[in-house]
Amino acid sequence: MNHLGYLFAANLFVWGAIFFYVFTLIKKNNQLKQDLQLIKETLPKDSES
Amino acid sequence: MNEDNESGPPILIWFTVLMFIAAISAIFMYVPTEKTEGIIQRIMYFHIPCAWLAFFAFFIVFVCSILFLWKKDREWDIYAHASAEIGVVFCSLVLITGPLWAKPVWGTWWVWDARLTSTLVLWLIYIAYLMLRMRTDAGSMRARYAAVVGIAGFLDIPIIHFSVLWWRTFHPKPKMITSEGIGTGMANEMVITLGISLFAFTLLYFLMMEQRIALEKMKDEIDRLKREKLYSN
Amino acid sequence: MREYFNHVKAIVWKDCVTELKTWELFSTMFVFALLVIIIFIFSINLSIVNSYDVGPGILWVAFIFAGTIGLNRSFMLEKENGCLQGLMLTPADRTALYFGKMISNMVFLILMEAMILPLFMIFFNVDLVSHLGPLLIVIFLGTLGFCALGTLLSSLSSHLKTREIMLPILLYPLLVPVVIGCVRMTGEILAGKALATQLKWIGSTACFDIIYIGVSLLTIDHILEE
Amino acid sequence: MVSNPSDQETEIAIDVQGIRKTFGLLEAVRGISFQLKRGEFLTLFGPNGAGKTTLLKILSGLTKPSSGTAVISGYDIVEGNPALRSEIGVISHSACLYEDLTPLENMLFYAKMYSLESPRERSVQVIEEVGLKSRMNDRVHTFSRGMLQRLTIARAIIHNPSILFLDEPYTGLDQHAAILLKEQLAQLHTEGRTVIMTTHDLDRGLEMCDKVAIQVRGKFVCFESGQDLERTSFLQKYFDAVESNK
Repeated sequence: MNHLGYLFAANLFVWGAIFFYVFTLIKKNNQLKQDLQLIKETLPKDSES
Repeated sequence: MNEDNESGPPILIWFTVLMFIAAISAIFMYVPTEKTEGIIQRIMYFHIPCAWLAFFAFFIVFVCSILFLWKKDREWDIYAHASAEIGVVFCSLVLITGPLWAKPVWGTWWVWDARLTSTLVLWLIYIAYLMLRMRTDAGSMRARYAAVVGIAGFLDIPIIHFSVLWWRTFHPKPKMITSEGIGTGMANEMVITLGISLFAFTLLYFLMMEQRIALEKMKDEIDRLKREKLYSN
Repeated sequence: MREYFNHVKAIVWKDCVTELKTWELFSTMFVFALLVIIIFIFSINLSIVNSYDVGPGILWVAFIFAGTIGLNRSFMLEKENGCLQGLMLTPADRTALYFGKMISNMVFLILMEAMILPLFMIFFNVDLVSHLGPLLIVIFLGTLGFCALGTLLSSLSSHLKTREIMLPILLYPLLVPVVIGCVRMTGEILAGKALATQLKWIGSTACFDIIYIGVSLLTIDHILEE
Repeated sequence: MVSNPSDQETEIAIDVQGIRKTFGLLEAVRGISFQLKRGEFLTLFGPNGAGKTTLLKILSGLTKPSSGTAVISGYDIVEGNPALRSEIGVISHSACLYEDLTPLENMLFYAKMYSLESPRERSVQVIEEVGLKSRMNDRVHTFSRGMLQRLTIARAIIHNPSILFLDEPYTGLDQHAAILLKEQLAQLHTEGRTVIMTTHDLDRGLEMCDKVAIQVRGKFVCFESGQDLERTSFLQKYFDAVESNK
């Protein structure tokens, strides 16, 4: 029974997809954090001027 | 600079990691190889949890959609969106691991068997759901439309299931071991391993939900701040 | 209640008067359905394939494709000049608007189907006349399901910029049970079996019809509100 | 349905409390409160994008407000009672008419939708009122902008509403049609209807109002009586408001 290749491929896909999804989440998260920081920095300045 | 104040990953992450280590070691070291199908049968421990999660996630979409239309609270819309996205990820995994399991065992990538067909249709429904969300501008309209599709989609599942089941009965069944077949003849070790795996994947679902919801809320917060900036007079 | 029926009647009357003047919806649907059938005839070899096997499928594909065009067009008419807004301003119940649109969609679709059937009989050389009664019941059940869900989704997609694309993407996956059921029933009827042997398919299609009329009645309010 | 203004002078027709409406990033209406007595004519000025149309949509029940309440003729708009909708007539940017039908058929359809007693008589009457009797059986898509607008008025008043909302009714009309519209509006107002009209045309707006308001970026910056209005100081206010918008 040498179906190791299939088992390997299935594992690859499962973990690949999960990590890819988590990775996109992290990326989006970081981007949003940067945005948030930027806005928070500019907000007080606006109200002063 | 932001990483410091996160105070390390919370318990849920550690617990999920731990469960996955347990699940993987069980799958590759503890559980005995199935006699007729051989080593390939170990795919089952990924395949079934993914299918369970996809279905569970879509059920959550259904519940949250109803709650949204009822309460009109943005919170439920966020949950439905997050759950649909995660559901589609796992549903795709089912559709990928399925053929990879089928090829060596049945000798063909795809059979139009009831279970496969209904999973495919399910996947298409929720892809349409996500596309609808992508193509509608943010706001209450998007949430309401998505909720209607979320409800209509889930109610269709039983009818789809029965119709594809009857659809194939006139044709010879492919020579295979249905998952009921495996289920009945499963050894104790297999049941335990499947249980661990199911548990680990369910934890993963909640972990992903948590992250996805936090993400969406942060987006809302940014929108709120931007709005404040726009209307600061 | 009387008022409710009058509202539904008014919408159907309005759609029919428009249609009688322009013949736009009907002619578009009819020609499109005819083209679908002809394209299928070219893509299969009728001398090899049994037309009783492939016929029902092709017939329903033609109905559904043409029906989608009809649905898109029918809601476009309401969106033009903001007529939908005018309807929303009237005291008519939102479900009455849904029923009105659904019934008029169904009237046009059934009319188109009635015109396609004889052509189908000629092109595929199948005998429809002897099974006409059960066939009409099947077509009615399928068209009802298509219009129940289709009217809901087209009222939803009519607010989107990409309405022509989104309607089929949303509609077709949900429509799978109706397609399977109707194609199977049509096939069995053409093969000479009685409709009574197809009870489970009738049941599942009727179930679909009822569920989606119910869903539409409960949710149409949320869709039509701007 | 239109009540005699003399015996209900003090009755409040429209009572708006803290209406807000948010579309994603955009906050179109940001907390508006005002009251109008029965029979009053409010002109609502404001630059483009001030949220005037959104406010009218909320008041006419097409959109639900994100927060706040409004009571119109005793009905709460958030509840969305169908009876409220037969009290209100709306003229908006869109004609809400079916181009392939004739004016008579259009009016008949709306008369049926408003469940009027004798739809045909009322339809003919209302078409006569706006002076389109000679074109009653032509298709609407052959009509000029001015005729279309008159038919739109007919559609809006077919059910004899006590409250009228007009959203930029003068846009796109030629001089002649504008004068006709003005006469029509004056007629509707003297019959005792409560009217809210939005416009950014100062002259037209000040012609017949009882109350004026300026809406900028979703808020009222001014709400005063129209009779004792100092024209130059009001103009100053308006231009200040438009300037602050930039």
